[in-house]
Amino acid sequence: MIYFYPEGVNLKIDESKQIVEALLIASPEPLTEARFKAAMGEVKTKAPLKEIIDELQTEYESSNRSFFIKEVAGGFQIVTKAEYETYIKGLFTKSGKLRLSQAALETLAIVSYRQPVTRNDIEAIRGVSSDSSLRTLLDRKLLEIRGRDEGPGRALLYRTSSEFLQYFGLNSVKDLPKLREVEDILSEDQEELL
Amino acid sequence: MIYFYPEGVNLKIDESKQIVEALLIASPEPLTEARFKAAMGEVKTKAPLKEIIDELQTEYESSNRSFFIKEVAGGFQIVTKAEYETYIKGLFTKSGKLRLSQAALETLAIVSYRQPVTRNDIEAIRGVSSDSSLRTLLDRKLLEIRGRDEGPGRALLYRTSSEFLQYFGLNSVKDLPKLREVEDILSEDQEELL
Amino acid sequence: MLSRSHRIDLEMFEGPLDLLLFLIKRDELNIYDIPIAQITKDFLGYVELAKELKLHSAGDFVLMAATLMKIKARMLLPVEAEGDEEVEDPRTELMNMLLEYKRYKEASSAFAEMERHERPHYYHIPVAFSPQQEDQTAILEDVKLYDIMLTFQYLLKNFEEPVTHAVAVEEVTLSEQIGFLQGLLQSSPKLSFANLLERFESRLIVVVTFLAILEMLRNRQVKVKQSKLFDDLLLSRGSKFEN
Repeated sequence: MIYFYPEGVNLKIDESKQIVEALLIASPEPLTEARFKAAMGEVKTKAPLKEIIDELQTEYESSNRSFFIKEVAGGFQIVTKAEYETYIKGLFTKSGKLRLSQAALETLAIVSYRQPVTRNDIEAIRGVSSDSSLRTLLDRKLLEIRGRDEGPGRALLYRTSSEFLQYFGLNSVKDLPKLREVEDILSEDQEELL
Repeated sequence: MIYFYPEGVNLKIDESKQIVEALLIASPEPLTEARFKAAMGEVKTKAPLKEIIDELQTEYESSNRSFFIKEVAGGFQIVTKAEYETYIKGLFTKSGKLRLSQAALETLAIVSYRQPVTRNDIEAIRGVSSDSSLRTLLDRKLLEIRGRDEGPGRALLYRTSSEFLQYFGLNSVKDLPKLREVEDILSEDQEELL
Repeated sequence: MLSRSHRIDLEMFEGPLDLLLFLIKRDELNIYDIPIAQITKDFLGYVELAKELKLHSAGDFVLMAATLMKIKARMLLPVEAEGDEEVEDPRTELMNMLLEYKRYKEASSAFAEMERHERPHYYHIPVAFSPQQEDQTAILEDVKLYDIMLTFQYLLKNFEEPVTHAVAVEEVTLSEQIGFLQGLLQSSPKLSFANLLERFESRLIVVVTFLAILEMLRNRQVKVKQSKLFDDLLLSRGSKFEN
């Protein structure tokens, strides 16, 4: 399809579209709108960023590219389509994409809904020492240390990182599945018993 | 343009082209022909790798993509076109994200935990000259010079800046994780209660 | 004693709460009205196993066993209804812990699902994303406080005298606690386990004491009696009791 724009405008959109694409290709992490703006400086985009991204997205689809633009961690990043996993896996050694253990997943769940939390908070809920899962999660940068508790022990506080959002394909912690209420769990349990 | 291939062949070329593209997008380093082959395993490409790459290249050019496939000593990689360099630079200098070399990180770690310190103190621990890392850290405003040592040389004293605290979400230097806490998280064989 | 299949189970549990949830589900128990005596008995078998298997979390299992014993003992005490005050069921706290843990355990399977969904996608990471690297060494992607800690620790290990590790102060040892129990049994022939636990503030001492009892049981230095349902454990001198 061909659209007819007044010439100047057309060029502008095209130029900013290419810049946006170049920034996406050059960035090692999701780019927020603010970072796009900061990098583009003088260049005024005639269309909102979201529209430009959509346009790129459509082009990738129609030309059968094996990647697309994903909205993640409050920004945009280029990711490969799922069907190429088998081949891509071959590029990485085993440690590339290790699945998280149940212990690590539980620890992450607690941190993500309760953050910021101390190690004690986590262990009180899990009922089991959580040192090694905390370590794994810090090593994988899914958690980060952020300041200290106000309380007497001044314990270190943990919270989820932007790598966490990326790992689970979330745009923000607000997109986490809702934690079930205790009452719901209880009433379900009671029903099962009957 | 439409080419007429015997159906099977056409499909094969198309499939391997997409796989090659996915591999290029996902790889954090240049890909040699050998690594392409290893990753693709069963998939037999009907055309030599170089031809597939050329085809991708042509597609990128004709659809005005802002990137291309570059052949470097070690293999192939996707890079942005030169004209977007100004914007990409802006991405890294104005991003507010911290990116340091190992040398700078080591220097920063020593100053954080041992402040105030002189350059000599730092070099005694690192065992190598630390001039350029100190300069980088001062440039990025992570460190600042505050006064002089009492000793005979009256050497400059380095400490972390308030930007440093802000970046890591700390109220004061006292809130840095203590070494003992680090050991707690890091100890592989945690003291068993048994 | 527990069968082989139990052994395999135990390593699958994430800890004592996970195990308790399993027992409750398996036996179709009501979480509002947990039969403490029954569940404690089952649980203790697993604690023995956890120790045998030298599970990392064995200490946490022992601690939970002690908690269960405490609840059990408290349920024996006559309820002193003071005025209109509602007396709290000793099991309430445990129930709340179980439910709270269950929420996050459920959430963790949602996380596993998201992980599974995202796994096949690979983020594009540019080969050389920094225009000019300041020196030849690798640029770290995104520095976290944790990196600073690790780096400093690494430097200390490599460039200084070996750091003397701050060993946590051992409050009490197993043999000390065995001696302590022996002393108590010398002076009084019967000891209530629940009363014993009330004496201790620290988690470590409770755990060690419990282990001491298990150890003494094995060496037949003590006998443990329990008159069935809702009963406290009563310790008395065993056949090999050393004076």
